Amino acid sequence: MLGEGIIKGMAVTAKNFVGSYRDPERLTTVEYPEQRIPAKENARQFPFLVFDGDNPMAGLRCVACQICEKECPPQCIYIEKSKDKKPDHTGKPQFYPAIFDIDVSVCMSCQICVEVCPFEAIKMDTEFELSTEDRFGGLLLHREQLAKSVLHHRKIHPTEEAEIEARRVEERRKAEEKAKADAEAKAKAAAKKEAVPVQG
Amino acid sequence: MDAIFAIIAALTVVSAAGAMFLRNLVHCALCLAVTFGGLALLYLKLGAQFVGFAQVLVYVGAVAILILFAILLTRSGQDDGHNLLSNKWWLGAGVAGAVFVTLAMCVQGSFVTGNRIPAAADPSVKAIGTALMSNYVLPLEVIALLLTAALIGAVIIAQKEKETGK
Amino acid sequence: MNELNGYLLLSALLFAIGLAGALTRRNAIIVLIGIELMLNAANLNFIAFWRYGPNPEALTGVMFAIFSIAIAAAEAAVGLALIIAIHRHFKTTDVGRVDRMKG
Amino acid sequence: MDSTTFFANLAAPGFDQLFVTLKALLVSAFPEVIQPLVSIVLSISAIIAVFGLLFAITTVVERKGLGRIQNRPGPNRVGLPWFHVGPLSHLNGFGQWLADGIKTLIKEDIVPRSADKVIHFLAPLSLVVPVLLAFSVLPFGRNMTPIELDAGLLFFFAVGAGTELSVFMAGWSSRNKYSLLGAMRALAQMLSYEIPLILSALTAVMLVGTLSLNDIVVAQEAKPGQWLANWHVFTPWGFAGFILFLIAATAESNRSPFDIPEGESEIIAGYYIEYSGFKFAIFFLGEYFGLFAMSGLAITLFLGGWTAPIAFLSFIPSWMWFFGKLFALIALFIWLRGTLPRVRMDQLMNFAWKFMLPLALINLVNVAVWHYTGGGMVSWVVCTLIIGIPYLLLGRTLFAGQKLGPRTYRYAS
Repeated sequence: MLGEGIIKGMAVTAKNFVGSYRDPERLTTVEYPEQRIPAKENARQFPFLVFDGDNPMAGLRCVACQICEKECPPQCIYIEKSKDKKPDHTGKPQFYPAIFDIDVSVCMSCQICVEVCPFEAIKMDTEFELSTEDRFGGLLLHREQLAKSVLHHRKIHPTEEAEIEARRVEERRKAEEKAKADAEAKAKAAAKKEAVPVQG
Repeated sequence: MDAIFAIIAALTVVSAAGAMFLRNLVHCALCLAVTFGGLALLYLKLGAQFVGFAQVLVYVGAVAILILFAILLTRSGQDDGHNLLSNKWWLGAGVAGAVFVTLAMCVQGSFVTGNRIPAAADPSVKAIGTALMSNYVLPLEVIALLLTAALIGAVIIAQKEKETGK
Repeated sequence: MNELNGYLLLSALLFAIGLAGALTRRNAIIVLIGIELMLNAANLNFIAFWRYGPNPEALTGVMFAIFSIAIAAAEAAVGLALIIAIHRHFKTTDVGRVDRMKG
Repeated sequence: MDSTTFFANLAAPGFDQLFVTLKALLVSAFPEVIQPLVSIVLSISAIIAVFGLLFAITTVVERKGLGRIQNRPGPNRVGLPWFHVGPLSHLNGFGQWLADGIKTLIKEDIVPRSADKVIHFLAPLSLVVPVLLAFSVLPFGRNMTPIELDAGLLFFFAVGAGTELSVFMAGWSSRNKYSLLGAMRALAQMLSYEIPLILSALTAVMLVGTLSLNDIVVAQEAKPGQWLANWHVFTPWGFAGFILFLIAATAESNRSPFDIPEGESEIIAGYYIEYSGFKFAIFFLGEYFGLFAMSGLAITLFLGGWTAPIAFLSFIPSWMWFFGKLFALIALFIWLRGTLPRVRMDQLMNFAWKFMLPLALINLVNVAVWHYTGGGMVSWVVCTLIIGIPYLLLGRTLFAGQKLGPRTYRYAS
C-alpha cells in the first residue's frame, strides 16, 4: 500500500532519535577538543628528532649525516653539521647537527627521512595541532622544537620502539664486548709487552 | 482624487509603460506583474475585495508566470537590439494616441460620470457566491467549459508539432 | 475632476498603452501582454462603474470582472501555447516574419 | 480586528486574552488620531518578533533533531558570549542561531558581475514581504487575528502567488544555469502543487461556508455539551484533506522530500546559489516563514486552529494551543526531512498530477457526501470508502510497472 514505506521509515528514524538520547553509545561523534580517539599506532604526521636521556640537546641521536636532507622529496629539511664531536650512545664520538630545521608547511609526511636514517634518529610524530598565527616562522621548526624524548616515541609507536631498543641494546652490548675485547687485547698486548722484557 | 489613488495610479501606469516598451522581455513580464498588482490594489481601494485577490491569484500567480515560461521557452529573453518596433510603428502609436484622446474626451464630457457618490455596500464573499450560483450559474458553467476547452486546446497546440515529428 | 473620472482616465490610459504596445512591438509575446493590459483596463472600468453606479447590490460589475479574469486566463494559456507552437515552426516570435499560411 | 472589539475584551481579562488586553491597553495610551496606526504597528512588530524568534529556534532545533535522527549530537557548542562559566555556559547549542545570524549579517554581499542587479536585489525582498503578509490573516488565538478579512483564505493564497515570482526573479537575475534550472524546477513544482493545495483547502471552506479563517476555526470549536471538538481532521474527508494539504504544503515550501529546487547534490542550491550574506539569510528566512504560514493554515483549516481538542482542556489559553500545534507540525516536517530521500522530478510531477489532483477532486465530492448524509455512522463508512478506494487504486497504478524489490548492489556487500 502507498505510504507504508514512509511510515516504516519514520518509525526507524524515530527509533534512532529516541535511541540516541537513551543510549549514548549510539552517538558516533567524538567531541574533539575534549574527547579524542587515541591515535593508531601507524598514524603519522610530521617528523621529529629522537633524543636519549634527559638533556635534549646532548642526547640527540642525529649525527648530521645529512642523508635525510638529500632524500627529502620536497626538500624541507635543512642541516648544518657541527664543528666538534660528541660521544653517541655507544661512546663513539660523532658529529651532531648545529642546525636542524624542518619546514612542516612544506613537509608531505612521506616518511622517507625516517626510512633512510641509519641511526633511528628521526621518527614520525602523531602531533597534528600545529596551528600558529605566523605561517612562515611558526611552521619552521628548529631542533629545539623537534627534539623529543625516546619515551615519547615509545608511547606513540611501542612495537617499533621495542624493536629499535632491542637492536640498540645489542649494538651497545657488542660495542661493550668489542671494547672489552679491545681492552683485553690491549691488556694482553701490554702483558705481552711486559712479558717480553721478562722473556727477553 | 486622493494621494493613495495618485500613487497607485502612477505605479500602474509607469509599470504598464515599462511592460510595453522595455527592451528585455523578462523585464517586461515583471513590469506586467507590477501592473497587475497595482490594478489589484485599485480594486481593493474600490471595495471589490474578492476581485482584487482573484486578480493577484490569477494574474500575478498564473498569467505572469505563464508569460515568463513562454519567454524562456522561445528564448526571446534578450532582444537582438534592432527591429524592436514594427515598420509602421508610428501608425500604431498614432492610433493608440487617438484612442486615448477620444476616450479621455468622452470621459470628461460625459454627464454620466458627474459627481457620483461611491456606494457604501461592500460585497461579502457569500453574496458573490450566492450570485454565482443563482443568477450567473449559466455563465459560470460556460466559463467552466471554456476553461476546460482552453486547457485541452493549449496542451494540444503546444504538443502538435512534436507528435507529427515522430 | 471627481474620483470616477480618475479611474476612467486611468483605465483609458492603460488601454492606450496596451494598444500602442500591441500595435508597435514586433514580438508576439509583447503583443499578448498588450492584449492582457487592454483586458485589465476594461476590468477596471467594470469595477469603477459598479462602485459608483446606481445599484451596487446587483454585483453586475464584479461578476463581469470575475468572468473576464477567467476568460483572460484561458486566453493567455491558449495564446502562449500558440506562440510556442509558432516558435517551434518558424523559429521566431517576430509577428512580422510569420507571414506564410502554409506550413 | 478593530479597536472596539479590543475595548469590549477589556471587560473580560484573563490569561486567554492576555495579549489582546495588553494591546488594547497600549493602544489606548496613544491619542485618538494615531490609534489605528499604533494598532497596526503593534501587530506587525509582534508578528515579526514572534516568528523571527520561532525561525531562529527552529533552525537550531531542526539541526539538532536531524542530528539525533542520524545518531549525532547536532550543534551543542555555541552559548551566550561572556557567560562561559557554570553548567549552562553552552546552553546546549541553543545560541547557534545568534552566531549564524551575526555571521550572515557581516558576510560580504557578492553580486555576480553579469547579474541583473536591480532584480537580484528585489528578489529576496519580494519573497519575504508576501510571506509576512500571509501571517496577517491567520488566527493565532481567540480574537487574535491581525486582520479579519472576509476572504482571508483567498488573501492567503493570493499573496502566496507572489513568492513564485520572486523565485523566478532570483533564478533568472543571477545569470547562472544552476539557479535558472532551480527556479524552473521550483516554478513547475509550485504551480503543480498549488492546485491540490487549494483544492484540499477548499474542503473546509465547502463545509463551513466561509472564506474567513476565523469563522472556520470557530466552526471547529466544541459546541456546548460536546466533549470532543469538531476538528475537521477527525472526519474521513478532513483526514484525507489534511494529509493532502500537508503533502502539497511540503512541496510548496520546498521542504524535503520535495526540495529538488534546491537539490544541493544536483544543482548546488538552486535559485539562491548566487546569493550570499544577508540576502541569503533573507531567502532562508522567507522559506521558513513560508513553512510556518503553511503550517498555520493547515492548523486553521483542519486541526481546529486555536481550539482545544477536548472540551475540558479549553482552560489552556487559545494562543498556546495554536503555537503548540505549530511546534508539533514543525517537528513533523523536521522528522519527514530526516526520513525521506529527495524525489526525482518526474516522480514529483507524476505524484502531483496523477495522484494528488484526482484525490483532491474526489475529496471535494466526499465533503458534499458527508454534508448531505449528516455525519453519522453511515456517512463515516461511505466517506471512508469514497476516499479510501481511490487511494488504494491510485497508489497501485502509481507503482504499476515498477519493481520495488530489495535493492541490490553490484560492488558493495
